[in-house]
Amino acid sequence: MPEFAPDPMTLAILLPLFGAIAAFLAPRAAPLIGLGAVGAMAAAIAAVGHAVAQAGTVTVPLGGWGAPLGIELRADGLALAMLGLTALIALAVGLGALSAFAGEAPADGQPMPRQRAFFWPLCLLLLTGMNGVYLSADLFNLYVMLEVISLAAVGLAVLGGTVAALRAGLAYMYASLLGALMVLLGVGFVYLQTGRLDFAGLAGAQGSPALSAAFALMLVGLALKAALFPLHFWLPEAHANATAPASALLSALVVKAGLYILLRLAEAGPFPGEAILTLLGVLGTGAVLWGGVQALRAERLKLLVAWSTVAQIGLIFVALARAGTEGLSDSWRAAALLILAHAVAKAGMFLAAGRIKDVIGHDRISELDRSAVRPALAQLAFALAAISLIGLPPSLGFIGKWSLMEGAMGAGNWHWIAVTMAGTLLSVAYFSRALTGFLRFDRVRAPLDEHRGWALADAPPVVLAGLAVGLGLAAGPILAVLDLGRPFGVTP
Amino acid sequence: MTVLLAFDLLLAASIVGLAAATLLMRDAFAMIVAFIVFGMLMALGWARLVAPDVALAEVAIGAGLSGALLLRTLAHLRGGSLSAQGGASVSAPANGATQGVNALLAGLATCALGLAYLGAPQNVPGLEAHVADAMPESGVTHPVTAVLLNFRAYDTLMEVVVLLAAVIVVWQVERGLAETPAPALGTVYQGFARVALPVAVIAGGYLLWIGAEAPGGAFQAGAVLGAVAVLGLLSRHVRPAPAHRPLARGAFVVGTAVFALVALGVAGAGRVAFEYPPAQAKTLILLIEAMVTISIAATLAALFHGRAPVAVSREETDR
Amino acid sequence: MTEATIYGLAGLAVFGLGLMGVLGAADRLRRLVALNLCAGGAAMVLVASSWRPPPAAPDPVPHALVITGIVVMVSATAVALALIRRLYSLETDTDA
Amino acid sequence: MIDMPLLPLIILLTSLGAAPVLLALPERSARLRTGLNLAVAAVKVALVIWLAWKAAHGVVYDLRLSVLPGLDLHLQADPLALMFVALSAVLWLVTTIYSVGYLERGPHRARFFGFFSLCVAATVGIAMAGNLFTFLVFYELLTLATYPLVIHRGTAAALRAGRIYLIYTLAGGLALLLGTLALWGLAGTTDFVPGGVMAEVAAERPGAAQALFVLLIAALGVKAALVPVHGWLPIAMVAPAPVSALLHAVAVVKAGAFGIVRVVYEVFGIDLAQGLGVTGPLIAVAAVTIIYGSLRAMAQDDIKARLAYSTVSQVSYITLGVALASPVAAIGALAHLIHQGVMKITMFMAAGNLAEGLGVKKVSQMDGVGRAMPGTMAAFTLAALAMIGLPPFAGFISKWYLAQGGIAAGQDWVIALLLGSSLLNAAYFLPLLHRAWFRDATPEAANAPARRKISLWLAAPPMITAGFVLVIGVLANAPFSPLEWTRFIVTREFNGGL
Repeated sequence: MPEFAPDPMTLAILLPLFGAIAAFLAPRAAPLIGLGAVGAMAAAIAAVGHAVAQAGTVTVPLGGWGAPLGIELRADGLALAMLGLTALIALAVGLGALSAFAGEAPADGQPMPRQRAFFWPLCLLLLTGMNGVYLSADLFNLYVMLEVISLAAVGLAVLGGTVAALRAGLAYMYASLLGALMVLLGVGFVYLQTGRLDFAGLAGAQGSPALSAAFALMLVGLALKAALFPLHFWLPEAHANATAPASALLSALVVKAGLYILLRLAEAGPFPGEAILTLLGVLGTGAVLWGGVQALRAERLKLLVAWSTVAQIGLIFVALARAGTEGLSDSWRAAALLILAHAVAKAGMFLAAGRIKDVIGHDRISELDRSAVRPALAQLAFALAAISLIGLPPSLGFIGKWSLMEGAMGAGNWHWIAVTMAGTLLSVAYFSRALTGFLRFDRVRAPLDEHRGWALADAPPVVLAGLAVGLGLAAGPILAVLDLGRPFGVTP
Repeated sequence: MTVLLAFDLLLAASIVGLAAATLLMRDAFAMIVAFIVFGMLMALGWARLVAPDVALAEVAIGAGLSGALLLRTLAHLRGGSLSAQGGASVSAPANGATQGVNALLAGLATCALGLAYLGAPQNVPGLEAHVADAMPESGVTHPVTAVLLNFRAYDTLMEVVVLLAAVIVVWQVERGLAETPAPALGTVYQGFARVALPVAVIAGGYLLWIGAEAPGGAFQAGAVLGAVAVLGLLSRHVRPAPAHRPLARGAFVVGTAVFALVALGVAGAGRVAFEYPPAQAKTLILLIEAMVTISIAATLAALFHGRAPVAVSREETDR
Repeated sequence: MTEATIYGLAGLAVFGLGLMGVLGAADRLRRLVALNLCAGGAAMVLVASSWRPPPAAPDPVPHALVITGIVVMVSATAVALALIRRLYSLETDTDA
Repeated sequence: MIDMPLLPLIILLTSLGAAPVLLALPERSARLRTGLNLAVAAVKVALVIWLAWKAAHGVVYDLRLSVLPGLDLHLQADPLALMFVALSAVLWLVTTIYSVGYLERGPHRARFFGFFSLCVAATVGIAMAGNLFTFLVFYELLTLATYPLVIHRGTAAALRAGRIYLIYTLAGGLALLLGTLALWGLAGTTDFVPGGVMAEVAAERPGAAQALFVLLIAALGVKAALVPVHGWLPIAMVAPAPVSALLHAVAVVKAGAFGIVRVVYEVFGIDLAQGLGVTGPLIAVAAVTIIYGSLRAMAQDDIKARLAYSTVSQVSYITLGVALASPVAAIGALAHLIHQGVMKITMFMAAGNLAEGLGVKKVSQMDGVGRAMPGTMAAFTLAALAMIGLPPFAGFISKWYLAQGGIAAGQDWVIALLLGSSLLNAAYFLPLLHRAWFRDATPEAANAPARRKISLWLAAPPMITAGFVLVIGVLANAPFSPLEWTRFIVTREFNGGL
């Protein structure tokens, strides 16, 4: 796009990078720099949106070489939706982090508290990686971006510095690294077969053993990163033990990177056939059930929320694999809607859970109803987010589930509808454990103080959770955005 | 030909054997040494595959620096010494059945991948023709450097970002960590270091310069300079202090910052990001390489040193 | 049988061994070394894919990719090691 | 009069918009809350009157928002919708007044009124839903909004009741979701159209159509408390009195019954339903529910439990009338939807006054309460007599039309059913009235100090609604009476059918 100088896609990736550098150099000004960088990134993304709305698909041949020699950035409706989602979540989590990490400002010469000093550089590096993933049209570049995300995400996961967080963080690091290396070897196999690294090269390739091996490797690697059952083992502890803003970023955005790349692979290549799709659906079912059961058994609120991520990811895989008569060219919309819905709701829910933990002083589910202090707004946000995650109307989660079930029904696959229903019932059961704790009062000894601690920190979770519910009404425009540039080569 | 073939087979077998040995060594120190030797042999194999740049990078970074990092950590875990103390050296492996299942799974996967590899078409043309066509406009004459700093410069920028992310995370994780006795060098090595340091600096500069035309370049040069810094740390020629922190931060980011600024700066007037004007391509690439070399060297040294420099007196309050 | 085949298969074997190590290792350090083996194996496959029968020069693109991969891997290794060191300190502190 | 295309949306938004404001108001701003509540409720009644005036002149508002391709959120103010909207708007106003008095100085008032408002918004949405999809959206919203009201007291018992309520209603909601999906898949639309949209499907796949009918009725039957899925209703009466009043009269059970009306008339069409042979079983279920509810009511000593089982029985009149497939029975059914609401709300508010003022919660404690609280008991008595079906009160009118409809449909046994039910009604209501008016208070009750002074906020609402019971019965043939309005609706519904 020579008329832009420099083009907005590159800016969407590099602006957070500059922000990260600045925040690292000047820790004291980090929150200000961070929010500024996120704002600038959002502006760049808006410009990308403008270009995509005009042209459908836009590409930038970085270095002027063009594929296959150079790396191309590419944006279409799907990428745009993810970029917008990332900007939204980053803004909300950033605002939430302001108060979550606010403490006494250190005196001159004293080092900043660890969390305040390091949250922003890592968060901004994470955003660089996320945007890079959405916009990349090159397999090896995706691997590098995944590593940027991995390192930043691990840094965020261990920000709390507790033993539990560090243990979980190390397990996360190993899982993430192994997943990335599998992707790398998969990329090697692709190069062996096609001699190219860009998506376009995949599209033209004939099926072959080497390509099957490549897909198998990338599939397993990405499933590990996206925490698809039974490769989810690293997720619950890592997400539950991180500090709330970090958990929000990890669950809303980071796991989506793997899912997004899978979607892109499915779009570009001769994707493995029906049997693999069924396998994905079955594993997704396993995730829905196992995640649900574990969430029922979780003793802490944040762990419950983390297990629900496992279940919800499973549902997204079920949608991807099974929601449509036309296969992937149909089902990707349901998957995309569920990805967006889960991201917004889960970010709001983690921020709310963090706030509840801050106000009450713990997050043991069995003792939530003993507290005389009730963070009313955070609880409301939690409940709203739960509505969307359960999939009750008119939330975005409901729309996602609806399109999943509609597609499955069209294809006559009633068993996938049964899976969705079972997942819904399980999610009602586990979320109502928390909600009941919020609403029960007869175990409180001290006088109630429901409204103490209204603060700016309540705003981000409430807004996110409200959006998770309200965006269902905007499903039409969201789908219109997703279809820009006709991902998966189909006209709606 | 047959002699070379036999050599290749032997070398490949040794590489695999060392990899297995790495996993089987009971003592952690022996494991790390086996890993380093494995890296050296792998580099030799890559030299046989006519990939000298990669071999250099592997020796310097993959085997060399990774090995140093592993050894330093082992020393930390063993309270300053590298030799095993009592039974704490290696934890017991998982039980036999689990190991068996793992071996079976990994073995099956490997066999499947091997079959797929053998089934892959031989001699599919890669991108070498494209590279050859574009070389005249790249600003450099060495193809690998052209790919790294021009054709796929975006990847390389992100690779430097990964390094930056690593050092940020390491600083964050190790903040307030108590000082452990870093393995100090004996007097003989002290003397060696005194001689080696200047030589290595010169070698690093040379590698950077030569990278434009021959194997070498920013990463190898950065690794060598990083190794210099590591030696400096070990021989106590360099003692990190809080006052160094801003300088260190600057050194970490300068490569990324300059690289990204140049990438954006060249955009406009019909050019996209990373599209250097042909006339200035060589200058810009050299500038980027120099800055990236500084960052790599500083970052690798910092990764070895671990935590951010902290004054001894403040350690307790910081914890 | 060409050089590419020999080293490519060796790379796969190393990757497989690394995979086994990652799955089976009980020790943090060993698991990390096993991951490094995986990386080495994957890199070897890529380098092997770049080889061309002499006198043709090898394809430079995989070389660049592998150099990038090596730097990425050392970064990841350093982070994992920092976590290991920190955990060790915290755990011994609690034990004491 | 100026035209206002967004009127249905505005009516919906009055209570939907008030909810978050009420939730966010600090606990202590009682006056502001009361003022806002009453103002919104009054505005709503005014808007509904305006809407009714337009509707009577044949204007049907129609609003759509596309959610997924081909699938709209659809609000439509047809006469049937309007009937239900009017009922909820009027009774909401009355119940709001009552709640203000009831919850004076109670805890969590912000929460209560917020969800109360949301609950009414959901009811209005259900009423005006122009397709099953929209209906489903508000049906689930209703579940969510009523749950916090049911467990308002926050005790273990309340939470247990809430859990049971949630299990029933969410299971019903899931079934409705499945039914909506199936309808969408089979018929390609979920629109409510007089005469139904299932004709083609039924011709091709009668089995599927029958299964869908069963699924949808079962889903709606949960909220309409049809036997055997009525179990939640008696348990949910742990809720505060105004909540019970609203649940039984307007919101939840009526939403279920109203949904059955929509499904039978406007998804399947009554002819088609008859042709599929599914109305017969529905009549049977309704008949069983009517008798079973009455029998169980007789055995209850707790006043609210007795009223709850009475609701189980009475709401099934609506289902019965709908399934009878005669226009006259339909008039009876729809009129009963309103009549039962007004009667039952009166009785629940009166029961709440007894509990608050005298601590009387059981039938066996009711001796002599007529003298202690004459106004409240007069209202209760009037409603009970109407419920039994004495002329000229409201209950008589609906029973009369139902019986006529039964004859017209060739189902003469319906008369026997209605007579039997009326006898049972008398059997469980008359002893209450007898104790209240003709027995002396037990000594300990007579000496017990009044628990709480019954303010005008509490005393007036049941008397007002008792007045409605009288008026809509006596003036049944006046223009704009519920009966007249239902005649208007039924001519519309049966235009294509009969």
